[in-house]
Parts: sequence; structure tokens; C-alpha cells
Amino acid sequence: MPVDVELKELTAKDFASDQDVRWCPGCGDYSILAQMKKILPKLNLPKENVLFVSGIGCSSRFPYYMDTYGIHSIHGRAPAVATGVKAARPDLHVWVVTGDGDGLSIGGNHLIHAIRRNVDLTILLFNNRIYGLTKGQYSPTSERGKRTKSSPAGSIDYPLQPLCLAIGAEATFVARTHDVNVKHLASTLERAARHKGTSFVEIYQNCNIFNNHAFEYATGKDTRSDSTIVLEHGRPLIFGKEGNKGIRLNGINPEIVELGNGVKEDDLLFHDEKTPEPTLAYMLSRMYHPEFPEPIGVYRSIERPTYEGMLEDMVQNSIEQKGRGKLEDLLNSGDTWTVK
Amino acid sequence: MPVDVELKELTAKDFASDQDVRWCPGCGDYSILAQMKKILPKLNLPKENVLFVSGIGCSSRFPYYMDTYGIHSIHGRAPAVATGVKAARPDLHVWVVTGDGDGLSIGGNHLIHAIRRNVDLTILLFNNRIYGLTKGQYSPTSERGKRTKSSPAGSIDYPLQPLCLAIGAEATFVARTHDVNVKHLASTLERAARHKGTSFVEIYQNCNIFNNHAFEYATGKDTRSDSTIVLEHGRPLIFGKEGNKGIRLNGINPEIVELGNGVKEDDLLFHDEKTPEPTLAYMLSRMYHPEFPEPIGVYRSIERPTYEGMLEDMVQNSIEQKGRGKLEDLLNSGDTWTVK
Amino acid sequence: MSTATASTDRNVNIERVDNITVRFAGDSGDGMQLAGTQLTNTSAIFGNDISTLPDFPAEIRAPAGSLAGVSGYQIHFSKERIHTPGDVCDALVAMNPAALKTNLADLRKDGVLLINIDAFTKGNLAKAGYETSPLEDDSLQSYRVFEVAIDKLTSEAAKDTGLANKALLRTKNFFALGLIYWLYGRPMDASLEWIDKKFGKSPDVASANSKALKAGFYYGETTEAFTVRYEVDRAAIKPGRYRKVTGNEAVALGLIAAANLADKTLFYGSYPITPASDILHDLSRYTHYNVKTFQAEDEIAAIASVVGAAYTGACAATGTSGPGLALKAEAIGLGVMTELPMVIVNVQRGGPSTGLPTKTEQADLLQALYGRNGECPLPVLAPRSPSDCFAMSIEAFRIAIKYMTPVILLTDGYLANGAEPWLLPDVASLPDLHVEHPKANGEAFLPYSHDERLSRPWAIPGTPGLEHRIGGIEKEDGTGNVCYDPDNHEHMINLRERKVQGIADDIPLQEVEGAEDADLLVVGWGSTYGAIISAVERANAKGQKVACAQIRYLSPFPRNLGDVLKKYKKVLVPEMNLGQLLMKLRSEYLVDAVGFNKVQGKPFQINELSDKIDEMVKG
Amino acid sequence: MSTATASTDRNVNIERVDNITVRFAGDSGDGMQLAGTQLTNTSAIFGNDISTLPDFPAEIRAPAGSLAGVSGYQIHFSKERIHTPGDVCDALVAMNPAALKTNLADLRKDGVLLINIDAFTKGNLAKAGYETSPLEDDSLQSYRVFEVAIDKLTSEAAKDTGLANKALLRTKNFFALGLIYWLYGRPMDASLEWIDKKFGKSPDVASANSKALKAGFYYGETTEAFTVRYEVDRAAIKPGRYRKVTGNEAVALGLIAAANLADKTLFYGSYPITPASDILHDLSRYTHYNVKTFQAEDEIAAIASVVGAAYTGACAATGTSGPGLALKAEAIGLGVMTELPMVIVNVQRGGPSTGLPTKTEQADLLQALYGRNGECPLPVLAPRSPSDCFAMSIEAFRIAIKYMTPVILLTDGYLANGAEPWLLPDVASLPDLHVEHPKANGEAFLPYSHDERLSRPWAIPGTPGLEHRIGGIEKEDGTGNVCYDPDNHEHMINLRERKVQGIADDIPLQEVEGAEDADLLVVGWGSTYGAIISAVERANAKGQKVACAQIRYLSPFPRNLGDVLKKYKKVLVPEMNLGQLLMKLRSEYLVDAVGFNKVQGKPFQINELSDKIDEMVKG
Ligand SMILES: Cc1ncc(C[n+]2csc(CCOP(=O)(O)OP(=O)(O)O)c2C)c(N)n1
Ligand SMILES: Cc1ncc(C[n+]2csc(CCOP(=O)(O)OP(=O)(O)O)c2C)c(N)n1
Ligand code: SF4
Ligand code: SF4
Ligand SMILES: [Mg+2]
Ligand SMILES: [Mg+2]
Repeated sequence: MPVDVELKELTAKDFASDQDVRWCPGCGDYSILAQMKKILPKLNLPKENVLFVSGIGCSSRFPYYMDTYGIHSIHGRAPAVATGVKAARPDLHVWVVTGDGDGLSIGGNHLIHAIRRNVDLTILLFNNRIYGLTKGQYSPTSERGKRTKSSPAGSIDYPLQPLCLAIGAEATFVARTHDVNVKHLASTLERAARHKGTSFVEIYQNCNIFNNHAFEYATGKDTRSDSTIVLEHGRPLIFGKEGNKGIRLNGINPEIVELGNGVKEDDLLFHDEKTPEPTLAYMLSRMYHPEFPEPIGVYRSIERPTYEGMLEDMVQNSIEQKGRGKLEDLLNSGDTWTVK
Repeated sequence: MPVDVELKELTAKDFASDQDVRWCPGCGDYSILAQMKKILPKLNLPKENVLFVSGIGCSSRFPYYMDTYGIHSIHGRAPAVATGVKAARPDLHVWVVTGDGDGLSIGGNHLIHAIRRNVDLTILLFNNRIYGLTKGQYSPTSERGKRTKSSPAGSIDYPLQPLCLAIGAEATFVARTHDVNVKHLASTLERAARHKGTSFVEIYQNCNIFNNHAFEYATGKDTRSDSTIVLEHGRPLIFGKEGNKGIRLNGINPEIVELGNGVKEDDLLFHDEKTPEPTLAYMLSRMYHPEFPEPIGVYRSIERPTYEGMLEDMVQNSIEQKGRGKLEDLLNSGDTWTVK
Repeated sequence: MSTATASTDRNVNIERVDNITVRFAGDSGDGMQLAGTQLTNTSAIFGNDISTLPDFPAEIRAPAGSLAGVSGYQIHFSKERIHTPGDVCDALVAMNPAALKTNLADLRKDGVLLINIDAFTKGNLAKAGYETSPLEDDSLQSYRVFEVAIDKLTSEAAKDTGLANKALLRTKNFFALGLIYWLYGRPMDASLEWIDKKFGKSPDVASANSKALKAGFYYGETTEAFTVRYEVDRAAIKPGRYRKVTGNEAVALGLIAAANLADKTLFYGSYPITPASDILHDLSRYTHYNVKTFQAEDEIAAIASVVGAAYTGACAATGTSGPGLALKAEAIGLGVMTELPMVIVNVQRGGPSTGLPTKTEQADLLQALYGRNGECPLPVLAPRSPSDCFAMSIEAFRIAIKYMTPVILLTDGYLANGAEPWLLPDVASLPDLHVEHPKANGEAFLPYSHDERLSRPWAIPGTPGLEHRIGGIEKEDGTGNVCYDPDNHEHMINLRERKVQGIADDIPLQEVEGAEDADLLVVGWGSTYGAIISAVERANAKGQKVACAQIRYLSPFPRNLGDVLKKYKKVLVPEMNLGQLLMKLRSEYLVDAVGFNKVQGKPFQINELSDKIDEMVKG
Repeated sequence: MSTATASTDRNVNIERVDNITVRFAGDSGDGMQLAGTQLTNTSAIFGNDISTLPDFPAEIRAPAGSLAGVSGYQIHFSKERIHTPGDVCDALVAMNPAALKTNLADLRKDGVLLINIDAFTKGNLAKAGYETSPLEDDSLQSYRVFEVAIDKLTSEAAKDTGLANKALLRTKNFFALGLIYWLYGRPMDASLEWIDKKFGKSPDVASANSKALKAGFYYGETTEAFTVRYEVDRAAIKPGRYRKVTGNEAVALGLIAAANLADKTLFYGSYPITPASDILHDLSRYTHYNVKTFQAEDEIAAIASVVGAAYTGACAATGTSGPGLALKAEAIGLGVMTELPMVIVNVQRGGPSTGLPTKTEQADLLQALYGRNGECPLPVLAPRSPSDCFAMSIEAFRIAIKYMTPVILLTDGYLANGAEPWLLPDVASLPDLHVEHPKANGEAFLPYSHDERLSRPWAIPGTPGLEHRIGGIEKEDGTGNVCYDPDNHEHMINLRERKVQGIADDIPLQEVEGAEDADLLVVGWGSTYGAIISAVERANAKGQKVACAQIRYLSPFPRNLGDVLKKYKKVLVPEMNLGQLLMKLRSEYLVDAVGFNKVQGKPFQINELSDKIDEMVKG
């Protein structure tokens, strides 16, 4: 590991560790790793302040491949480990990398609690709708009826929608992207990193070994413009190869309309990331293929004090008020008396 | 315990166990217990088929007071225990009683997974916004700034909204009621019990020892008609002491309007429990005191196959297709050969 | 042990006694914990040695008057060194029938029984399961019963404060306290001061309480019923500044002290659980000592957050009780694998499962040692008294930091809630825990290089050039890279084990107390110390050749422990479990030690141990 | 051990040997597991005794050609009874440089080394870390090297199937297999049949595989390079119907069998974890045996669901590996407190923490015994071979149901994935596990009344009149009501302990194998049986006075175990941990047993044990 104490402009390479990357050839994880290395230098952070925390799973190998600080923790607990990191050291820039099993199955509770506390973490959920590392069982995001090693007759579990859950858990930043559109991926990672508070990003990630083509509809050249819709703040929801389809509100629910024939852009739903109430984001998170194009991009991005910020303030305020406690005083507090 | 094998009409008394009830005098739990004993006979279930599962907490003492089968399990695990019960024995009528700490803090993950699987359980979350049994720490539903034993300077945790979370976890039945309006409580319990699939009911419950008056606004004689709104399927959302206020949609968000002056009932939002998409229920779950009246009643009630039903079907179908497996055949499957 | 002297006032005799045990018992609402604490403080300030034990009901607030709702507080004060709250009581205050029923068995024959007759209504008697009033039959014959109309007298005393009767009645604990003060010749000033401070903002309440206290005192003085007063002289205690601490308080103070001595943030991630919650409560009040508490969503998150905080360089600790320790097991393993310093406090309670949450037990020793997957060694320490919790908390952090390892500190419900006077240590005498975190020095950084102590460098995020990754998969010695090599695995398995064993060179040798030429050694650990040393002192006083050794370091054992054990013909191991330390001692040293086990959710009484010692000495 | 005979064809000698160990090694994508399985089946059908061990890479699919991506499968087939997959290999098939590099150390000197030279490209050599090609230096001198252009020959052989070359190359494992078949005189028919069945729907693929197999075989027959063939005679095996089973398969079958014998639903709640997941996979295919599998959200939910299902009357089980067992600890305690029958399978893997997930170890014994809060005893069983997993799974349920208790079944990665021939038991010989659940009988129902076995009635929901509540707080004996009484607590603590200890009357006495008049007893448990018995047989053959005892019941121990141990001058305890059984034996029986420990994620080799035995016998 080269020692590098002078400040210099970092590049993607500076973030590559010396470890061989051990994902299956063709795995979508590679693309995410590559984009991560690209966007990190843009954040103007000292490398030594960056920390990746992960759980267990193929995706959770991520920290080993980054030449930053990192914890490859245990299954499902990354958000809790990361909360400890941030609480103790608010100055660190902390990423959490997790999978659909790690983050939503065993780790679902830590995930929602980190989110609701608004700990300043950027949580990347690599959703491949399968357990990769344990060789192919269905996950909480696997579609019903899916045949896997542990569901030979088809899964009977109704899947969770990661974004709905995150929104249900009071998320301040929610986004979705995927491993194929690397530009979108990079810009989403960057935006998520810049958000103060918990940013939750679902990344559609192809597991070409156990669940190949799971997101073909959303990532395939031919299909993606009809099956996804790119969210842009303040812009109407337009999609389709010809850019001639849009989403309009019908009461509280979305409907697909074709532009023209009396339907104008202004009739469409305009995206607003910043609206304080999450109902719009929630509604968008309910749009699924094949009924609807699936929104990619930033669903929601609002400001709210971070957990570690408030914790730190609490400490500083009390020091200001009471003075920095001295051991002598500490011991002498409570019921004391002197024996002569 | 008297033996009672003849079929007879049951009464509330039949459901009372021989154990002394040990909640603090004045605790809201008493009211819920009383209504439970009242509504159970109406469900026309053999008493021996009723089972209560709970975790740990004041509320979780519930099963001891019911003369039914019951499991007072461990902290946070009741939904998982109950899932095992239902998976093995779909014929049983299973209730889960949990608290805001038991169900949302340590047990949050089991809760959301039971809900998304749509196991046929009636889950009652006694929300007193405090840890009662451990004598007064803040809970995941405690408001920010709350001073408790573990947050002497005020809690810095942003609270979870139980209904938002349940909806975010794909709930098929979601309702809210409280301990004071016993009629509403009873009818909500009854409706929840009759729903096939997971019914999630948040019950505002007063802990008069550690968090007295937490729900005064919603339950107090003077305040409740302005601070709550009773949901009725197919009916407009009207509230207020004079019944002259209503909720209207403004884009995707609710707004309070006064009836009259050109605003008619028909302009109001009409409640629809049965709409397949949960966005309406979600929006309602975002209405909080003091900005909005808080909806009580059934938010959402849709049909979806239950987990244990599909599991049972899977077993029965495979028996139909392959015949009931015999031990002899079981052993002789796989790579076999004969040595003579 | 007592000498009667002439009384100074009225016709009252004063009896000087060596020590007194008083128990206040009443309904949860009767303020017994407060009365107990007041008597404790007053006695401590007076100069007695003290030891106390509160006894909470399991229910938050069981129905008033019910057996389940009885709350008790026992205080032992003495002119000699004492180690336990006392086996039996010299005086029992029974505020209602339920309190009488559940506590009478612990009052010695001829003991003072102070009864609030106003609470002996038909209803209350029935709730306590009395068919006839014990006041009216001869069931209390063998005690010195004083029937006092406490309710009535209290209301009378303070009615001019203008408070409603219900509020007045809330001061009846002070009436009872006053009476006890009179009986045992305790001064009222400390309590009066306390009342003023506490209720300063509501003068009427303050006044009501003061009046009740005084009324109780003067009731003793005036009433003909009381013909004897008892006095317990000041103890010959080491001079210095003392503080009353419970074990939980001492743990909190010790953790803060350790972090301060290391010049670090104390991060405490925990999930509330009886009887450990008070550590969290205490710590959350000490933010100005650079303490950050995190109330996690569960025990797993708590320990996981501690792993994260430890990696970043904080003094990180968590606290819990048995079921919580079980939940933390997997992540503690991560702590061991990542070789990070952290302290895990386990306040043992009655098990298994939810068990007896408010009661004490020592049945988590093997869980602490072995309750994780794989070979997962770590140091385990056990304080032997409430105040020892302070020293051992610092010691836990000292070892954790020096050896880069999680350390488990085992206390129990008895230590946690019991209080004793604590001679405040000189801050300068506390160890220096300052850490030099490594900095880049131009050489390749090896996060898993191990020094002569087998400890690895604690390189913390934010340090340029030392970027490295840790995790739960087996690590290559040196680089810390993921490594599946069989020989490296065996090497690391042994390294982790040797590291912990090596700490034996850095801890005190096992001490032995009691007779020099003893045949019988009583070996204990944790909270049983008080009862064991008391029993051994009694035995020695009787001329029995008995010694005792209280093990505070359970992993690794002190170097000399095997030699110590082998010196004695017989070894007795009393534990509040089925023989967990016993198993370790037998397997490690092949000594035919025998167990003496009590698993009742209650500490040993000195008597029980004395009887067992008699039996062993004879047999 | 081998006798050369004249060859029948060409100029080939046939050597008869007692046993042969072959290892296939190649890239994960090379189909080595399949080739291994085929050789195993063919050898079994042929009539040899067999034992096998697959060796998966830890990564799912490490880069092609990398060291991390090597996958291996070892088969030992013999004319005599064998118990292990063999210490060293007689033949190694190396499909690429990485496979050669990682496996060569296990090939005996003079062993057959079959190399696919087509894979020895510059790129592959570099990936394997070879600076120069081992084919071109003299590093392979001490082996009998056969360089075969397997890729080329395979493509050639089946090119007329019209498949693309990439697809053709996928059959190269069959080419290698064919060559091995020829070398060891194995018939091809079983594999040909299998190919037809497996690829029936794609005749071109089937044909390509068949052709590759035959091409390999005939390559051996025709090529001058091969001058010797080896033959291993049929073993004198007990007649009957056999089946090849891995430990995981046998557990799955055993659990189903137990539930069927009890006429109950098998409920299996589990969360995937290596190396236990296959039990879940297997069971999920057996729904028509009235099996319900539940893939829980985590291990805690899995065991919690099992508690729920057990209460309702199902045969409920869960399976996991070390970290998962840690997570289940708290809820297993609930199982103990509620006295419900359930089976917890723990397939041990390398620890601590995430450790070496795909490797084997025996370091969860103490976790199984003590890894829970409070005194929380339960029976622990350990099968000693893959097929023994069947019997012991049934035994686990027998004990669970009869004694109303959770039972832990400890297997390990070696048993789980290793395969051996299993003489199918007669279904009629399996125990009857039928349960009479209580019915209301007019008397008050006491859910916690304990019979002479200290077992309580299993009253199940749906039974009128037996409504009752269970839970984790201490229970009153008889009524099962929540009970904080100290004496009841102690009584129940003892009752639970005595119940488990009492099971010792209901299990077989400890058996001893080996020399009658032995001085040295080798005591093991679990998967080490094969290596231990083999080493002891060898020792006896050498005239050494050695016996062995493999303990299958670890809690409680068999009644006679203490007596057995005391008969021997020396006791040696080999374990794949740091001495966990050893500690139990020493503390329980005060015998000065010594440990022999290997913690490398790999099973003992017979040689290693033989050496240690030699040392002990001499020393
Ligand atoms: C406590 C525990 N339980 C189970 C496992 C086994 N395990 C490892 S990763 C994993 C799931 C991986 O799925 P996911 O999180 O979706 O990650 P992916 O491999 O698909 O990236 C499981 C079940 C474990 N390591 N630890
Ligand atoms: C594993 C474990 N951790 C912690 C506890 C302690 N504990 C018992 S109940 C409880 C919280 C109770 O709060 P809630 O669920 O809101 O129930 P309430 O008492 O308010 O009805 C806690 C922390 C426990 N029993 N088990
Ligand atoms: S198994 Fe799937 S997710 Fe895992 S590395 Fe391979 S392709 Fe990627
Ligand atoms: S503490 Fe609160 S919730 Fe618990 S029983 Fe008392 S009033 Fe009810
Ligand atoms: Mg996945
Ligand atoms: Mg609560």
C-alpha cells in the first residue's frame, strides 16, 4: 500500500485496492465498482476519510476492492455498524453496501432504523433479486413464483419493494439506478453521496449466474426507454422511445397517457424531489413493470437534521453549558461524604 | 381450568383466564383486553382454535389473561413465532400482540416480513410511545425531543410511523384505533380478525405511568372530534365537532377544507379501503396531529392469497401430483444400487 | 454483642449493637426505595459501614396491595467492615399486609416489626391472601410488634400544609423513616436537607415530607411503646471521601473514567434491558464528559455499532443482560476476528430465557466464555463488589485497548442494584490509557502485524496512508487480507488463543484471604464475595482453617491459580449457577473441587455458606 | 499391496490394488464435481466401498483460471471397508495450471498426474502464479505425468454433433472421466445411461457428452503412453440395497422420516447458510411427504417459527451453521423454557465469525452446550459419518418428542458434503415416534406436570379444554404459571438439568472399537470417526494396543463413559478445535486426557493420527 500524505488530486485508480476482484465474470457488481471509483475523486474528500461498510453477500465484498477504510461486517448488520462509525466520528464519509438479502432479509430492521434516524450514510442496495453468495435462493425482492434452489415449485413470498419500504421508514433521500446505464449510475451515486442524511439507493444489478436478465426490461437497449422513466426534478414525467408517453395523475394514482391529441406536457405529473411530504415519492415507487415504466433517478431528497449531527450537538451543548467534565468531579458527584 | 368440551355459545367470561391481571391501574391495556373478550365470541370460533402470540413488554402479557392457547415468547419475535404457528396449522386463529418497542424496535424486521408474506395473523401494536416494562425509555414511536430515562436531554431519533411502515411493507389490511373509544376499538378488532391475511392494527394506548396523556388529543372528549377523523369505506372524509370540516385532495396531498361556501361533500376525498394500490392509504397515514386530524378506522383492506394458504396448497398439490410420499420410496430415491 | 446502657431521655434504654439490618417493605407506590436510600445515606454520613439491597417487584405497578406489588429495600449498617446487606433483618417495616406476608420470613425472632395498621383493611388482607388478620391471631408472637397508625399520623402531621389527603399520604414513607431514625439514633439533618433540595420548587410538598419525617421521629420519642433504642457506633473506616455507589453506577463511572483516561469519546451503544438499563440511563446524563450514548434498535445493533465505533478509534462499550448477550454473540465474534478493543458489560439475571428478569444469578459465565461460534476467545472479568465495578470497568478497557480485543465484564443483578460505600480513588492513581495510533511511516502498512503481546496496530480512519479493510473472514497474519489458507487459519486460531492466555502475565496474581494454614479453600467469583468473605471470617473466628479466593479474572485465570488450588485439601466452589466455574477449574487443574450451588434468584446468605463450611470442615 | 498381472489387451499391465484415490481438479466451470460424482456412482455400482469429498471454491465464480476458482472432488474407492476419502491421491486430474498448483501437494510420489496441456497457456500460467511452465521444468519429475490435449481431443471427438466449440468444450470433464475409467477398469454404462437421462431433451448435448466419455476411454486404450491399468476388486460389502448419501442429504431424509414415523407434518424453518443450505434445498423438494419449508428472514425468525410450529404439534426443525446458531441462542432458550420438542441442526464450519465458510471444523461444541443465557441444558448429538446423519436425525426427534426438549444435532462441513454408500435400512426397523397428545379428561389440566421422565404433556392447540399459555418467564412446576418463587426456580433449574441427564438411561452405552487390551484410547466425536477408526485399525495391524470410542451422544454422555475412560492408561482426544470435548471429559471425569488438535478447516488425515498414536504408544 503506497503511503500518500501529500494532498493531490485523486483519480479512480487511487481508489483501487490491491486485491483481486473476485466476482463472477459478467457480474453487474463490476460496473458499480468502476463508477464508484470514478465519482469518488469528484467529491473532494481526503481518501482517508472515506469508509465503506458492508454485510455479507457477493455485493458485500465491495469494501475489499476500494483502497479506503472499510469494514466487511456480518450478515445484515452493516447499517448498525455504520451508525456506530458515524456516531463516533461524524467527520467520516460513510458508504454502506448491501444486497437484497443482506439489507432486506436479515438486515431489514437495521436498515429501516438507520433510515429513520437519518444517519448520514449513503446506502447502496445491490438488488439482484437473488441470494448470490449462497448460490441461488430467492430473496425478499424475488418475484412470486420464482423457482430457485429453495423454491423449486416457485416462491410463495410476496416481494418487498425496497423503495416503498425506505419511504415507509421516513427516508430523506431515495433513488434508483442500474448497473448498465453507467452515466446514470455515476450521477446517482454522486448525488446520493452529496446528500446530508441517509441516502438510500436501489441499484438493479444483474447476477448473471443465478438470476440472469432479471432486469433486462429496464436495462436492455430495445426495452429500456419504454420500461423506465428518468426522473428529473421539476420536469414532467415523459418516457418512451419516441419520448411521446407521459404519466398523468388520475386522482391519487398514476396513469400512462400519450402526448398529443390534446394531452400536453403541462398536463403531466411534474416531478418534485423536494416536496416535504413523501406521498409523491411513494406513488412513484409503486410504478412497476410491465404496467408502468419504472422510475429511475432521485425520487426524494429533503433536508432534515442528521442523527450524528444532533448527537454531536448534544455533547457540545452540554459541554458549553456545564463545562467539560473532569474526572475528579465525576467521582465526587452523587451521595458523597467524608470520613476523617 | 374448567373442561369444556360441549359446544356452547361463548361469552366474554369464557375467554378470561384465571390469572390476575397485572398491569398498572389505569393502564390502557385493560380496555383492549376487555374489548377482545367481547368480540371473540362474535367470531364463532371454537375457543380451542384461538391462539395469542406475544413478545415481551407490558402489552405482551396479554396472552396470560386470555383463556385460549398462547405463547408469551421473547422480545420482538412474536410475528416469527406466529408465522411458524400458521404455517404448521392454518386452521388456528392467531393473534399477535406487540408493543411499539417489541414490534418496531427489536422486532421490526419480523413484523415487516410477516406483513409482506401476508400470513393470516391479526397483529395488534399497542402503541404507547414508550417502553413500559423496562420503566420508561423512549421508543421508535416517541416524538423527537422527548425526555425519558435514556434521553434526559430529549430524544434525537426521528420516529417511525407504524402505519406508513406497514404500508411500505405491502400490508393488505391496515387500521388504527385507540383504547378510549371502546366501540371503535371493538369494531376495529372484529374487522381485523375477519380479514384473511395479515391485519395490522395500531392501537393508541395510554401508559399512565411513563407517558401519560400521550394521546389526549386523539382520545379526549373535547379534542377528539377535531383531532381525529373516522374512516368509512365509500364515505367522504369529514370531521370536526360540527362535522363541518373535510379533507380534499390537492394534487397528491390532503388539505383541510370547511364545508359550505361552495365546498360540497362531493368535492371531498372519498375513502376507499379496497383500492388495490396503497397510495391512498399511505397518504392517509401521513396525516398527523396537529396539522391534520388523524384518521382512525380501516385504511386499507384488500384480498391477496395468504402465505400459509399457498404453502398448504403447495403440499396438497404435490401430494395430488406425486402421491403421498412413502418412506420406502424416500429412501430409495437418489443414486441407489444393490449389492448381492 | 450488645451492651445495654442507661437512656438519656424518657425511660428508654439504649442498646449498643455492632450492626443492624433494616428492611422497608410496602406497596410499589409507598416509596420504600426512597426511605431505604435515605437511611443508607444518613448511616453512611454518620460513619457506619453500609451495604444495601433493593428488591423491586417484577411488575411495573401490580395492583395496589397485591403480593406482586411489594417493593422492598434492605440496609445493613455496622460499626465493623461488612460485605453483605445481611442475612436476616433486625427490623422490618411493613406498610401493608402484602409486605408483611412476603417479608416476614426474613425477620429474625425477637426482631422489631413495625406495622402500619391503617393498611390492614379487610380488602388489603384479602389481597395478601390472609384469611384472618395476623394482628389478631398469635402468628406474630415471636416478634416485637409495634402497631402504628402510620396513615392517620402522617395525615395529621402535615395537614396544615394544605395538601390533599392523597398527597399527604404520599409522605408516609418519611414518617416510617423518622421512626426508624429515632429507633436507631440517626440524625435527621441529611434527610431534611435532601427534602429541601428535592422539593424546593413545591414548598408545601417539602414541608409535608419534613413534617412527616419529624412526626415519625417524635412519635418514637414520645410513645411509651418504645422502651429501647439501638445505637451503632461509627465504623473504623479508612479516612477519605466516600461515595455510595451501586454496581451499575460504578460501571458507568468506570467506563467514562476509562475513556477520559484514554482521552477519547466514550461511545455506549445499548438496548434497554433489566437489570442493565441503568447504565445507559446514567451514561446518557454525562454528555459533558464526552459521552455519546446510542439507544439501538436491538442488542445486535448495539454491539454492531460498537464494532463500528471501535474501528474509528472511540472507547466503545455496550451493556446488556443474559438474553441480550446471547443476541450479541455473533457480532462479538466479529469483534474478536477484527481484533478491535471494546467492552461488553453483562449484568447477569435469572435465566434461562426470559427467566427471572429482576433477580440475580451467575449463570452466564459459560456463555461469556463459549457462547460464540468457532474458537472465539476473549478476556472475561468479574468485579466482586459494587465499587469494584469501577476498577474492573477501567481494567476491562485497559486490557481491551492494550491487547486489541473485546472484553466481557460480568456483573449481576445483585451487584448492579446493591450499594456500598466507596472510598473515592485518587484520580492520579488511575492508569494512563492513552493510545498512540499509528501513522504512515513510508513503509507498507500491515494492519494485522502482531507485536510481542500479539496485539495489532489500532490504525484509525482519517489517518492518511493507512487505509485498510477489516472483516469477519479469516485474516492473513500481517496483511489482514482475506485468507483461506489452512496453515494461516490454524496459526491465527492459535494466535488469538495465545493472545488471551498471555494476558495472564499482565494481571494480578490470585490473592487468598483468611487463615494462613487453611485446609479448605472457598473459591468464588463475582458478587458472592461479600457472603464468602463474611462466612470465612466467621469460620476463622471459630477457629476453622478456611481461606478464600475470589477470582476476578476468569479468562485468562491468574497464573498462580493452579498452584493456589493445589495447596488445599479441599476446594469448595459456591456459585449461583449449577457449577460453571467449577467445571473450568476441574478441567483446567484436575482438582476435585466440589460445588455449592444456589439458583434461586437470590444471593447466598452468610449462614448458608457457614453451614456448608462447617460440613466440609467436619466431613 | 498391489500385484501385477498380465494385461489382456495391448501391451498394458494390469495391477490389482486394494484401493485408489482419484482427485479431479479444474476451474469452477470445468465440471469437476460432476466428473467426481460419476466416478463415485460407477464405483459404487461396481461394488467398491467408497468415500468422497468435494472441495468447492469459496468464491461463487472466481475469474476463470485463477487459484481461487479451483474446484476439486476426491474419490476413494476400495475393495475393503474404508472410512475416509483418502489422505493422499493416487491420481490427480489437473485441468489447468491453477488446479495443478493448488492440488499437487496432495498427490503421492509416483502418482498418476493427468494434465490437460491445452489449458497451459501463458495467460493461465500467469494467473496461477507460475513463472515458467511446470511442464517445461523438472518440478513434476517425481510423478507419472501424462500430458493430454484434452480440449483438442474433446472438440475433435464430438464435432459432428454440430455444437459450437464452446459447447463442445463443456464436455471435457467427460473426456477426463473416460480416461480415468479406462485407467481403473471401470465400466462406462452407468455414466452413459445417466447422460441419456440428463440430456434427453437435447440429443446433441447428450451425444457430445457420450462421445467425449468414450473418446477419453478409447484414448487410454489406444495411446501408447499408458502402460499400466489398475483394478480394484469389489469389496465384500454386506448385501442389500445401497444409496450414496452426503450428510446433508441424510439429515434431510432423517428429518422427513422422523416426521413420517410420528405421522406429523415436518416443518423446517431455516435461513440459507453455507454449508447447511442444501438441507433446506433438499427438503423443499419433498413437499409430497408432508414437508413444509419456510425460508425465514433470518436465523432468529427461523428458530422462532420452529417454536411456534412445535407448540402446535408439528415435528419442527431448523438447520444452520455456526454464526446462525449464535443468532438462535436466545430463542433456543425459549424452547428449553417452554419444554417443546424441536431439532436444531448445526452444520459446523470454520470460525470464529464468518471464518472459513466453506471449510469444516468442530468448534461449535461448547456453543451448542453452553451458548445460551442462564442454565439452559439440552441434549446434543453428533453423527459420525454421512449415513449416520440419517439415524441420528431420527434419534434427535425421538429424544425431542419423548422428553419434550430441543435437541441439537451437530454435523460439520465434512460430513455435510462428503458422501458414502449407505445400506438402506428396513423401514419397519425404524422407531415408532407416534405421540398421544393429551385430551381433556375432566380434571384440571396441568401443562407443566412432569412424568417420570420429567417430560411434560404436549397439549396442542385445537384441543378443547386444554387451553394454556407458555412463555419464557420461569414457570411454576405443574401449572406452568409465571412464577417468581425462589424455591420453584431452583426446583425447575434442577428439573431441566435432571431431565437431560436422565436421557442417559435411554441411549446406547458407549462402544469401544479396536484392540481388546489397549492402553491407549482415542476418543473422538463427529466426523473424525473415519480417520480415527482407520488409524486405529492400522495401529492394531501394527500390533499397537490402541482402541477408540467415538462419542455420538455429547449431552448427556453415555452412562458408562467415565468407566470406559478410566480403563485406559492414556486417553487421546483428537478434535478439529482447540480441545472442547477434552475440556468436558477432563472436568467430568478428572481424567488426564490429552488433546490432539487440528484447526485448518480440513479433516484429519489418517497419517496424522497414526503419527500421533505412534508417539503416544512410544512416549
Ligand atoms: C448469520 C448468517 N446467516 C447466513 C449467512 C449466509 N449468507 C451469506 S450472504 C447471504 C445472502 C446473500 O444475498 P444478498 O444479500 O442478496 O447478496 P448477493 O450475494 O446477492 O450480492 C446469506 C444468506 C451468513 N453469512 N451469516
Ligand atoms: C432480548 C431482550 N432485550 C431487551 C429486553 C427488555 N425489554 C423488555 S420489554 C422491552 C420494551 C417494551 O416496550 P414496548 O414493546 O413498547 O412494550 P410496553 O411495555 O410499552 O407495552 C424491553 C426493552 C428483553 N426482555 N429481551
Ligand atoms: S453469484 Fe451473481 S451476484 Fe454473485 S458475483 Fe456471481 S454474478 Fe455477481
Ligand atoms: S407501565 Fe405503562 S404500559 Fe406498562 S402496565 Fe403500567 S401503565 Fe401500562
Ligand atoms: Mg442479492
Ligand atoms: Mg410501548
